[in-house]
Amino acid sequence: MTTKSRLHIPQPNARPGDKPDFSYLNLAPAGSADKPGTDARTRDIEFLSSGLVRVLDDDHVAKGPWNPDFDATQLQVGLRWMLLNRVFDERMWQIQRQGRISFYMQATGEEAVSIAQGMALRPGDMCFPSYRNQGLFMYRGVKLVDMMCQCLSNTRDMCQGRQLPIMYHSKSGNVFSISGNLGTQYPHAVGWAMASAIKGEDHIAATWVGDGSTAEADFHHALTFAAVYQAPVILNIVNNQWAISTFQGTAGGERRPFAARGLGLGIPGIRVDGNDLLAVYAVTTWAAERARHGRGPTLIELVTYRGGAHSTSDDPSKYRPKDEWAAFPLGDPIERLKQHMISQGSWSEKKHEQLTTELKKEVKAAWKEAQQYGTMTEGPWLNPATMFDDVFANQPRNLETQCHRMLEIESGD
Amino acid sequence: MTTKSRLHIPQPNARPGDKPDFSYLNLAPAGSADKPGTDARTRDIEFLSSGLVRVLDDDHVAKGPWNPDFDATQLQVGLRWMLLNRVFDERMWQIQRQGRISFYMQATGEEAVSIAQGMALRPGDMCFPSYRNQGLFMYRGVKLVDMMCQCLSNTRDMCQGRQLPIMYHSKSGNVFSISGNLGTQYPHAVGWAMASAIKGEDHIAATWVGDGSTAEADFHHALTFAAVYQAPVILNIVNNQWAISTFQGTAGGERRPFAARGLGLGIPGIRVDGNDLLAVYAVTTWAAERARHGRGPTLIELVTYRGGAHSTSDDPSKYRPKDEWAAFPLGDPIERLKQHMISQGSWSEKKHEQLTTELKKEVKAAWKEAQQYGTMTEGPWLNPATMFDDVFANQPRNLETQCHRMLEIESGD
Amino acid sequence: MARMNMIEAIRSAHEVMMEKDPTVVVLGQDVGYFGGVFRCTDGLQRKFGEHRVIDAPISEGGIIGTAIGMGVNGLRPVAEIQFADYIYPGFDQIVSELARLRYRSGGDFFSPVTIRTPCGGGIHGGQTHSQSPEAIFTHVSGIKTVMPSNPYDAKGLLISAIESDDPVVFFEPKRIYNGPFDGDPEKPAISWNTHPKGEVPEGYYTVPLGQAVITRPGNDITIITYGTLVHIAIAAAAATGVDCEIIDVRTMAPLDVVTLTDSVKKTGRCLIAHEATQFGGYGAELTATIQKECFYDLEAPIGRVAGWDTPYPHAFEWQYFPGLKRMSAGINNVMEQE
Amino acid sequence: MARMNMIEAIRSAHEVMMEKDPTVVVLGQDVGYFGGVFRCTDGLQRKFGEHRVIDAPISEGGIIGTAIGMGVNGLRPVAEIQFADYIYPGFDQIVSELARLRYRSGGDFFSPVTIRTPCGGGIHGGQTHSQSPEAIFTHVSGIKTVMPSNPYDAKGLLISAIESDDPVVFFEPKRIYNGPFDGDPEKPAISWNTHPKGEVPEGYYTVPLGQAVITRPGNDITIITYGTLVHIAIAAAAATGVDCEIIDVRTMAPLDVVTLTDSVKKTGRCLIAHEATQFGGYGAELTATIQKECFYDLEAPIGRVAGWDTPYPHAFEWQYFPGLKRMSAGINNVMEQE
Ligand SMILES: Cc1ncc(C[n+]2csc(CCOP(=O)(O)OP(=O)(O)O)c2C)c(N)n1
Ligand SMILES: Cc1ncc(C[n+]2csc(CCOP(=O)(O)OP(=O)(O)O)c2C)c(N)n1
Ligand SMILES: [Mg+2]
Ligand SMILES: [Mg+2]
Repeated sequence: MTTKSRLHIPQPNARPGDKPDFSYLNLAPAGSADKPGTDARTRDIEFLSSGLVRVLDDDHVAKGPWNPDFDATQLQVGLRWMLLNRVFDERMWQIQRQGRISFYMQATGEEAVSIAQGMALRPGDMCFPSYRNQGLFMYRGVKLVDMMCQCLSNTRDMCQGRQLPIMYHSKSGNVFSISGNLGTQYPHAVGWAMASAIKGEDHIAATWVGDGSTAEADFHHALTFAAVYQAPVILNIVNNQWAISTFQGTAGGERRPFAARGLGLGIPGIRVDGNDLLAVYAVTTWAAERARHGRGPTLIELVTYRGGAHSTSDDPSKYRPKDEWAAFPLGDPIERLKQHMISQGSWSEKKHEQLTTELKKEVKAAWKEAQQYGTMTEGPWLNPATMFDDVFANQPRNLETQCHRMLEIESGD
Repeated sequence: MTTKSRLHIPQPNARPGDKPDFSYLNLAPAGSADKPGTDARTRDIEFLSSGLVRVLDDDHVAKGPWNPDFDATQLQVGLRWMLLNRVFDERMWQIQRQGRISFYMQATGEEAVSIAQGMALRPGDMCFPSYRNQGLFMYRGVKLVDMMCQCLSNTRDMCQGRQLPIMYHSKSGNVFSISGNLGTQYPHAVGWAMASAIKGEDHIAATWVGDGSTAEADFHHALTFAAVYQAPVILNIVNNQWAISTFQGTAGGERRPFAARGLGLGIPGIRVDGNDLLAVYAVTTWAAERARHGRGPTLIELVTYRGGAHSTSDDPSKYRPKDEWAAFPLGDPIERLKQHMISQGSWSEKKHEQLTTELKKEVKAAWKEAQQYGTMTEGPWLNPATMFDDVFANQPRNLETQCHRMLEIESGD
Repeated sequence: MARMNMIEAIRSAHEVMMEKDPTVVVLGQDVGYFGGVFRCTDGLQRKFGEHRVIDAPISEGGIIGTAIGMGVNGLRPVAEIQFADYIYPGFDQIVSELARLRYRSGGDFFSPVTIRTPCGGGIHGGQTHSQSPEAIFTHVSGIKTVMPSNPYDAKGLLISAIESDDPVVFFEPKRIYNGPFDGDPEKPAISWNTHPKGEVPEGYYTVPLGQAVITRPGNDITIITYGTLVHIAIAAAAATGVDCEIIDVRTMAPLDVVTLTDSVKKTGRCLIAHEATQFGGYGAELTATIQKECFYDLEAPIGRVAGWDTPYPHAFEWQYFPGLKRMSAGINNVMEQE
Repeated sequence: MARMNMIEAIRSAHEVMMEKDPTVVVLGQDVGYFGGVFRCTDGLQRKFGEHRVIDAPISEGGIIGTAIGMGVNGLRPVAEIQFADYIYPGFDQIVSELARLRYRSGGDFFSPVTIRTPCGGGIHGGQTHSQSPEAIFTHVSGIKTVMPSNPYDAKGLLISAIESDDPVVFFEPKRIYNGPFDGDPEKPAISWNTHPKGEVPEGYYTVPLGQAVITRPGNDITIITYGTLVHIAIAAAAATGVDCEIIDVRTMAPLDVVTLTDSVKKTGRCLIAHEATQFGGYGAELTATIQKECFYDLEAPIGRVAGWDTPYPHAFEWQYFPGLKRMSAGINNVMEQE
């Protein structure tokens, strides 16, 4: 092998030490994207996949046809939950750093995704989340203490100690169980939506996957089935620019936006400013209406940035510039909404501070409560015998026997 | 479940008893498609995925910028191999019907695919075929007798009796081993092409898959890797309208042509009249040039029709109109090329008949020869001990032991 | 009572369940209009409509993945994988999702998917139409694994599988779809017509999951097997003249250990047989369990008769397939020792 | 000689082979610029360039599928699957293609892919970062399955795997990447620094595939195990005071039967241990083989110590993991009988 390789190797614009460079992002001014009717033909809405739907402009003014015209209450709801998500993540991160939970993942910088989409969907709609959708669980009524108990694998853990922290689910909140295997939830959402259609119900499904995970088979399976049966589903790609250490080009984002991935199957795509709560809300409402009226699936690419490390096991300074987030042209979703509200007159720095303090208290109180149900070092403890439950609906003989054996050994043979 | 289902169920235009209806095919007049340079930007050649490249028109005249201007010899080469493919298939089908081989699959009506693309590629290019590419093996120098011996699993079988009939391969002809598992060859081709690029060589890879098989995961994996690394590969989708009993809509072909499947990843697609040897040759040469010049993958959709049953195990009268092939607007590739040559003056009905007779003789002689290496009922036989070879490069102990045991039992314990 | 072959019995199980329970839906390649390449779903779409009997794209992963989602939304999907050899593209969804959902969600979510798939050899299908991959599913906690050996059991077990709230992988030994098979491919095909297990009630009944059955009582040796090989074992008992007790496992996981060990304790000898490759096959688990439970009763090592440790070869089908000769040799081998 | 932990030994194996053979290429998620989430490929891209150490999309099926194609075109790909729990999306390409290519093409084509993947528990990883799926690979004819238990073997076996013209699935027990582990998570971590097998040559050497090794000679009972549990077995031998002969299988398939059976014939007792779920696990095959070969030498039934037949639970890691207590109980159990 003396000749020069002709293989194309995707290259991020900036690595540690380089100046952040987001020139590859194809941005568009706020308010510039047309808003077609939800009954428009697929062909006529293809343009949405290459543009960028933005409502909040750089001066924090809401603009254009996609502006959902939120009233002050709606704005405050959005802000509150995003902030709660942020505050919760910060606290849990700390807690992991103190060795009091084994693992954690933040949604820092991506809070608008879960909150805006949570607001846009109806309670009867079913969500199939990825591991950065904790905001969705909160918004859909899962108590902070329950999320913390999951992370503690304690006696109140909804997963009964069976899963790594952050692998939440909520039956009553209609949020599916998070899987450690990337992308597997995508076809589940499509199947759920197909079932809804088969039953003649008007509930829809929504699901989320990262930019990197679009390379998995399940992404393709989900798009294919969604297109073939025109399933009432919203397929979200959260393009936060990174997949652990690889940038979005490694997942095939160099040539066309992820929003275009379904076009070849006739699935319309919308590219949206993922850090703009109003824009995300608007496109999601639009996609939901399409789905609910039997017009089939919509693919939404949410352009955002993974503000923090991939997880508590990761050190991003090894592979990307330290200050990259600060240079991200779509900013921070919380800061942007806050400034919008301030400029509108319905909010102030002081109110914001108060709210932050309040939420921190709430989180702190929840943590205190959660610990009463057990920590990693102190009881109460889950009964290890429960390890043998729920493998099947009813415990078969071999598990019963093994359970006895385990208890015997644990009690010293 | 009292309410009405809202699930969309794709429906073929015609089922048994109905009049064939190909109105869904978006045809274009021959010669009407522009031919961009192979250095055109991906964006500027997207139009090729929704049009239809045709050279031979309904009056058998070759037209337009894609016309490869074949001389009489090239035309005769094309015709000869397509006809050989047809004659071979007919004979082997018969042979299976007589119970002399266990299984067979024809390429009837799709011969232009293998032959035109075989002609367009260089011998050093590597082919990763599907089970309807027997023409490719013939064109690349695999002897008929060797193909027959494979179907007989006899002592001359290239697969040493290990595979179902038609699962050919050719190391020296650079045609990869056919797999019974649909679509698996697609990422192999991409990996092979990546290796070629890594080594700085200018060989390219080409691979084929059916319309139905595009729903498999490997299709997605192959497209993703091909796009990310700009692999020098031609990705062919042979859209013969059917996948056993399901029509191409069940694979997601209702809304956009299969040629558009790669657009979302930035892979240009071309839709071509798959029954027009000249058009197929032209687009393949074009795609090969793109690949060879480092411009990455091209997806080609070959619009054709599965003229026969899916395989010898299938009865298509159960699920599609009997006369559907006759109504297919793109006709029969052999008949069309023949008429073109006749109208050009380089061919005649008589010559055609002579050639047919000649090829039939050739096939007959090959069959006679093949049988000498063993048939299903008569020897010579492969040594069953060879069943234990090639599991690994060297036979491990357990296989040696099992081989002895097998021989012991076969010889009566 | 009607006479049914295995295909008809399986079709009947679908029909009975689809009539009884409107949430039962069927999906798979060619299962709808055409009725399945083996005809196991023939007529169902005409009867229950295209919204309950769904022709799916060629994507095993997609079929299983979407079936899981349907199950979560209250349907009871029966998914056909056209050949067991093609189940692997859906393997991740089975192992990482279907099998784990109830457990990982603390019992809050589950998806009652039944996956049906024809398996096994003896049909000149070559390596991609002949595999018996049951062992790898039995190793996955949270999945039930089933293989019937006759029409009566096929229908009863399939109804149990569809009704079960647990995921079931249901293997159908395609060699005996149309009739039992004694291992001699030269003999004319026999049909289920005169076989006692070809008598199948038209309506609803179940054969419980998790119960093995003694197909032939005997005293000298216990043969533990399932699927097609049950019939080869019967033929081998006759051929060898050994008084074999033949046990049809029926449900590979969870396993009915007691029926097996009771028999081996009685006979003192044991032969285990399956079509799949021997190394790491399901026979290994059976052997390990029995040697543990019956150690002091065993008069000879437990024997295994299985596919050789090679891929399934087309030309050497009858040297590969554990037919009458191999089964008989296996019996004699276990009988001769000590 | 240098001191290396398992991660460094694995990295060194890559480096040695990439220097020696220009056709060796590495691909996987995060393996390039970043050097792998476990650092096993750290520095390789800087040294050998981005065209030989390739960051791949998150697609295990695509990684294995394209690696096969590269192998067919004369490269020798080493593919990393980030966790063994994520190997299933690539399972079809491994079983149906990689394992079968040489066989089905009559020896004309092959692809010498090595698939490396960290496996096993004991790291608080929960069910999707702790699995030990080796058994299902050992059942697939045409694949070699390997798991080292220390840095010396890791490097030597990995070099053999890369050089092998056969496909190899190479499992790396991540719990012992940084040091041996005696099963007690409360004790401070030990490093490979003082362990004899932490001494590793800098350059090229091989440990042959297909050979088990006696890690601790003994007379009373044979413990057959591999990976992390080798170290638990050593601790349990000390804890119980039983004179255990401990065998590290190292290559699960093809299996070195003779080393195992020679030992059991000597000791007359046998315990088999692995982390994976017991039912249908690799221990079943070991048990089946040994009871057959050593039937008349066995003084007690062969015991198995393994993961319970449940998914890997996060909170009950130390009740699930076959640690010192379970191993010791297993030894005592086998010793007590008869
Ligand atoms: C099937 C599978 N393969 C690999 C992994 C390991 N892994 C966990 S997260 C991750 C990166 C995912 O990136 P992306 O999809 O962009 O999501 P993000 O983390 O950016 O939200 C990887 C490779 C996994 N969990 N599952
Ligand atoms: C993985 C896999 N799933 C299913 C099958 C069974 N099968 C064989 S051919 C076929 C139809 C393929 O249709 P298409 O891809 O359109 O190719 P065509 O036969 O039309 O050339 C099916 C479902 C298979 N061989 N492999
Ligand atoms: Mg990402
Ligand atoms: Mg087709």
